Amino acid sequence: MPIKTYRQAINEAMAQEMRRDSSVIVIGEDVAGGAGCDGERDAYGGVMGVTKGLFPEFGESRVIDTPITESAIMGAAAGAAQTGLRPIAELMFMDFLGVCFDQIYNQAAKFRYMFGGKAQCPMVVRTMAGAGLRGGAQHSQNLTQMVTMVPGLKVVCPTNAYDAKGLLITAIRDNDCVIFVEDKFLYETSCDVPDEMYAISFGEANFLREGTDVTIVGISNTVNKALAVADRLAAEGISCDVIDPRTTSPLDEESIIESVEVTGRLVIVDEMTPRCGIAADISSIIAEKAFGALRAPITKVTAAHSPIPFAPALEDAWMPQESDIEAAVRAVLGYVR
Amino acid sequence: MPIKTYRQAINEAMAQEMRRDSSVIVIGEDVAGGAGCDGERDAYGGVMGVTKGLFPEFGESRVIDTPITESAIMGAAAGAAQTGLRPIAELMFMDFLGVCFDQIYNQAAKFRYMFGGKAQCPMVVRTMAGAGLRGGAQHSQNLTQMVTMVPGLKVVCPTNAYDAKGLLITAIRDNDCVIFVEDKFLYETSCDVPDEMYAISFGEANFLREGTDVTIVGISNTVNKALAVADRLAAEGISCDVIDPRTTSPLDEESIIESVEVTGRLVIVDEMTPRCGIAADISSIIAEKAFGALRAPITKVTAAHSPIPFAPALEDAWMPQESDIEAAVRAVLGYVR
Amino acid sequence: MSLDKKQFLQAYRTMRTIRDFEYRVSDEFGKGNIPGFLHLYAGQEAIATGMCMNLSDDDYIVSTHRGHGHCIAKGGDVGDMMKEIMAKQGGSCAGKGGSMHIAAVEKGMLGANAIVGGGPPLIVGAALSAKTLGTGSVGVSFTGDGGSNQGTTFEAMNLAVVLQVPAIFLFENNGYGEGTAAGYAVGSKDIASRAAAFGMPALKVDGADIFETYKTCKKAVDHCRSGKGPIAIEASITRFRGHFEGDAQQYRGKGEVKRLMKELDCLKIASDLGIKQKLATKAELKAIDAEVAVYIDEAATTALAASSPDVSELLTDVYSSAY
Amino acid sequence: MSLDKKQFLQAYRTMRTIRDFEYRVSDEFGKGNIPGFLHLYAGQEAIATGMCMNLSDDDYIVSTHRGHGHCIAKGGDVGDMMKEIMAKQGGSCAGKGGSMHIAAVEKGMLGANAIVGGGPPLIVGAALSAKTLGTGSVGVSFTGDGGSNQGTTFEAMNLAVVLQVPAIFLFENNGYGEGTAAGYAVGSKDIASRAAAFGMPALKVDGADIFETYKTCKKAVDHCRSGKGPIAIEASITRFRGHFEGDAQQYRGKGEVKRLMKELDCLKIASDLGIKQKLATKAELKAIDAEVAVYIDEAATTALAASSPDVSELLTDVYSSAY
Ligand SMILES: Cc1ncc(C[n+]2csc(CCOP(=O)(O)OP(=O)(O)O)c2C)c(N)n1
Ligand SMILES: Cc1ncc(C[n+]2csc(CCOP(=O)(O)OP(=O)(O)O)c2C)c(N)n1
Ligand SMILES: [Mg+2]
Ligand SMILES: [Mg+2]
Repeated sequence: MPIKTYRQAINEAMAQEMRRDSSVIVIGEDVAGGAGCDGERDAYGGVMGVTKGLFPEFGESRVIDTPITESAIMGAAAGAAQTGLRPIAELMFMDFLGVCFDQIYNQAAKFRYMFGGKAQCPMVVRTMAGAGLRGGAQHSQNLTQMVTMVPGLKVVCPTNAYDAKGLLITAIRDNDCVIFVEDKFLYETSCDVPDEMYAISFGEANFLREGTDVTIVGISNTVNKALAVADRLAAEGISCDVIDPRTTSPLDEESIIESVEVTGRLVIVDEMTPRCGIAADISSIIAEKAFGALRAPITKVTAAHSPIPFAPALEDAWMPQESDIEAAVRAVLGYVR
Repeated sequence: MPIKTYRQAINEAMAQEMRRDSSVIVIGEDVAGGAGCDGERDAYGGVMGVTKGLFPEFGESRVIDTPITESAIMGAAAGAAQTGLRPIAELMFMDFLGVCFDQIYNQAAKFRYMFGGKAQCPMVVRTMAGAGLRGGAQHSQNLTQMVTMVPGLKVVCPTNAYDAKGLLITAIRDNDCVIFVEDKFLYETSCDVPDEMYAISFGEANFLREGTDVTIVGISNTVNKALAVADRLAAEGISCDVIDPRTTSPLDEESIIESVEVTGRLVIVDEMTPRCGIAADISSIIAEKAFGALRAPITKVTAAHSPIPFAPALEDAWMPQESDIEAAVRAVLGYVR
Repeated sequence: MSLDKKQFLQAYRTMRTIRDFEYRVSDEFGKGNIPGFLHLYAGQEAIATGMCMNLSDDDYIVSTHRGHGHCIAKGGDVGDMMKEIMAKQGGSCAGKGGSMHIAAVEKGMLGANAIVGGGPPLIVGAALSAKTLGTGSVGVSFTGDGGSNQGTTFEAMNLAVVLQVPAIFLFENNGYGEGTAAGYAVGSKDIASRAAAFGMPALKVDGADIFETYKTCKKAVDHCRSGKGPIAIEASITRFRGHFEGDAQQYRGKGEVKRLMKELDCLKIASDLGIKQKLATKAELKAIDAEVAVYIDEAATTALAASSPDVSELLTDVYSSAY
Repeated sequence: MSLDKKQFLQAYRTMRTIRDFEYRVSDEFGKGNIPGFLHLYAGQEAIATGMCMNLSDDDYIVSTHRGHGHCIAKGGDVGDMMKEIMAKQGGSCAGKGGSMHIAAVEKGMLGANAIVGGGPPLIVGAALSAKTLGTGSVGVSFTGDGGSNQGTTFEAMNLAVVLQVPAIFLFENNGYGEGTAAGYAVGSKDIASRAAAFGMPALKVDGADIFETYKTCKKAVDHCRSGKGPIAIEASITRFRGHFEGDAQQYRGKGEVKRLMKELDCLKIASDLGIKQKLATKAELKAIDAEVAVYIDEAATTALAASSPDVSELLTDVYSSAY
């Protein structure tokens, strides 16, 4: 099978869906680049190059460069989705939710319900999240919790190239507003990705590693860190179940519960600030629905309760690291009531 | 002691602080009302009359009516707070966070940290939340979780007139950005409220009722419902500890832990959608820090995962009701592993 | 005149329907039959009517918190609307929306919007669909003078110009956003010229005159349909009622409402002009009035008798597929 | 000329400092000594300089992602800035901000802002403080052509007009927002006249000419200080570097950068005009160049040698008091 990067997989999913369905469009800032300029068009293909090549193939009526105007981008996508198009709207950095969130949580997410099932809003918001690139407080946030909490939205956070392609295809075909959160740390990572189109269902967790001692759930890139830790601990005879929910909304509660019923111990890792995050959310579900199986405190490994600092040493301390995950696993294993 | 409504208590806190400190200003839409009109000024005093009377006393330089422009209101407040004023900015309905959230979570909340401690942003965002008034999907939301998750913000949710006054005074004197969430269901409720100024510290929960069987934590008006349930259950010999955290950020974890260490059972009630809410957050803290004390699943009583429906029957079903709280309490009491 | 006899009678009927609908709804609200908040369109009827007469079901509109009139003018079912506002089964939005979210999606009325400034970005999208799919449709956003100051509205105008989509930004300047005068809140004191500075034509019209509003709206719709990009209209008008039902309107000048209700009554103006121009007789108009009265009464009576939505519907239609 | 000898030399020194700072920072970035993203102000020096020479420490500015120049012109400590950008102890923001959040709060530089359009609402607040407290200060927001299309910017302009606060909206039109031309993204093709339509005067200036920018900025500052409310300026200019360091700029025309770097080099223009007007000799300017070179080199060398912030600082200054 051909090896592709996360970036390529996402690009391919869009290109293939755009070929299949002429109502799919891409809209955002510099999704092509060069609009109105004397030089080349498609000069960016998205600030990270993820939409590169779509403009030459699909032209300016389907790959639409906009001004810097996130509310209008999201609103235009939502309005277009109500009226026959299937827009993929790019929110360059997830940090920018604050300048357009109304159009997402009060508009796109609510149309169907507010209008009694008579409207639908088949749009995808592709956005980029995650720390570690020294982007500072306003270019590094993962705000997956902020969209997961919104009824009406679906939220996808692919952790490898294979999933990215299959989940994005599902997202584009879905008739609801889907927030597709790309972890910017993963663009260069690669794995086997089929050339054909394939769809991965929402709400189905991926069991990355089977184990019996501790369940580790990771979100976005943290699941890869969790996997590395589990691999290392395996050498010591510690057996971890590593679960990637792949979508936080819908969330595959059952798979996590099933696992915890075996292991009795749960560590949840995300790269968000700790209050009201995904780790907290999953913890509360398990504390309610699988309490009887628990043999140790549910332990969250999250980022710190602070804005994201610029200095590498501080940012590294802010982010959950493999050593933090390892410590949490050892702690729950060592727990005695 | 004089009896005052929640509305009066909030109004009094503002008036007294404005008298004490001339740098305190109020800014928002129709906080006076009548700007540019031929009729009366102070015609509204806020859409719910909460700021009524401030304009006649303090004048237009300190009680500032604005256009409908929430981003500019929050930004202006944040900029003013950085430069010598102490603004109280009104966000009429909490639902409107989406049109101004950037100025709150990326700006006001982050200044101090991003600028290495050299800036401060002493502002209060007064806003109104809560369902039950048949306001529909865009005028009924309680989004306390959305601000609680943001490092740099403090979040206050007073549940009675006495607390409202004392907490607002603290908020106005605080040097950080404080989100003050008024529950619109409570404006007409009243209790004893001293005429003097008094400050209630943030991060100190209120023990509304002491009990030994179950701990109930409620946020905003749900704590009043919890209290009613606890009163009723007391007649049956069921003894509930009812805790009002009063501020969700900072959160008085210790008090909740202390209580759970006695009761071994926890029910958390909020009026938010269930995913990543305050109930989930508190549950996860207890599941991590007081696991050993738990004798039953931590049970959340929240609103449903849907936009807020308009029809009263549906909205009532959407909201957490006393009967839901009661059922949860009975369930945790009846739990056997 | 800009309207022929048939058109005039249709316009008159629509305006009368809106007016009667609003007053009935006001009554029912007073009797406690309507939950929640209520913002009435009474007085502004000629604007929605004048615009929507130029539109077909394939054209799109987005509306505001004050959306009943837009919905009726766009062909929304009055009976379903009445049910919706009374939170009943069979309501336009199955009882889940209410007054502030009234909609007739099947008629291209994409919804009232309780977020001021929520609509304009959406209409850019509807107009983008029209342009991309080549349907020849246009999109109209109704926005208030208050909403004209919201950042989302400005962004939408700029994006519409950049993308050259067939979008009409129709500003209904009724002088007030809640209790704040447009003359205060619109810094430029001129909504149309501010819109024009975004790079599109902007027209002004007396919103009380159905002949003028029809003509101006026609100009705008023709402009869009011929592929010339977006356009703006500022229609001046007054509110007959408070911002919401229950508003004491102390911010308005002494006698102002009474005076303006006389001077700017679009129904009165229409019937005077229509009769004078021999587009209708007094009797014909009276007959319409009578028919509309019955129609509205039936809608209200039926709605009052309808039952509330079943609680089992709480979690339906959050998503379009199993979740 | 608008500048006397002393002022001219000061302006030249500031511009040269910014230019050298930016190029040094670019070098250090290339060597891997600077983490994160870097947007350089090279080429635009006359604008920040021309404006800030009209301001005192009691006046306020807010900036963009491209903020080094504004910070230097407003008096920010160059050594501390270098440390900040290199993420070192003693940096202007204690290493917590970085290039995109460079600030000199004590000098009235309230911070760079990595959210496009983040600054304009803030400056309305700073200007409101000035007005309310009667300090006589003014507030200036530096915004790009790209940022001129953001809803927050429009809202800020309207609110400033409504409240009549001493705010200056200075738009630096360098022709691009990332890889999109201003001529495409600004629907009206004219930032100044669009700002004027919000109800304030708007001036245009050649941003490569320090004499002109100084004069125009002076006019704007005088306008504000005399209590006449807000005002806008559009200064046209070019970017010498890519949007960020590492940008290949394929969207720019062939030879465009080279040509514009020649035509619009504010330092070249300043030295030519200054010498011609006898405000300085070649030797004087060379001496400044030499001094600045040493100054920047010292700043960089010191910063390179400084240590990283201690991990114990991770949770300090999230709040102003115990949390
Ligand atoms: C974002 C937002 N801000 C504030 C409000 C509260 N609000 C509802 S209607 C209204 C006034 C709107 O004025 P205008 O746009 O002129 O419309 P009109 O009521 O006159 O029809 C306000 C402030 C809101 N619904 N949404
Ligand atoms: C809200 C927001 N949207 C998009 C971006 C990404 N971005 C950063 S700078 C920039 C271009 C800004 O252009 P302009 O305002 O002209 O400033 P210039 O870079 O030319 O100085 C963009 C799109 C951002 N930082 N914030
Ligand atoms: Mg109005
Ligand atoms: Mg630019």
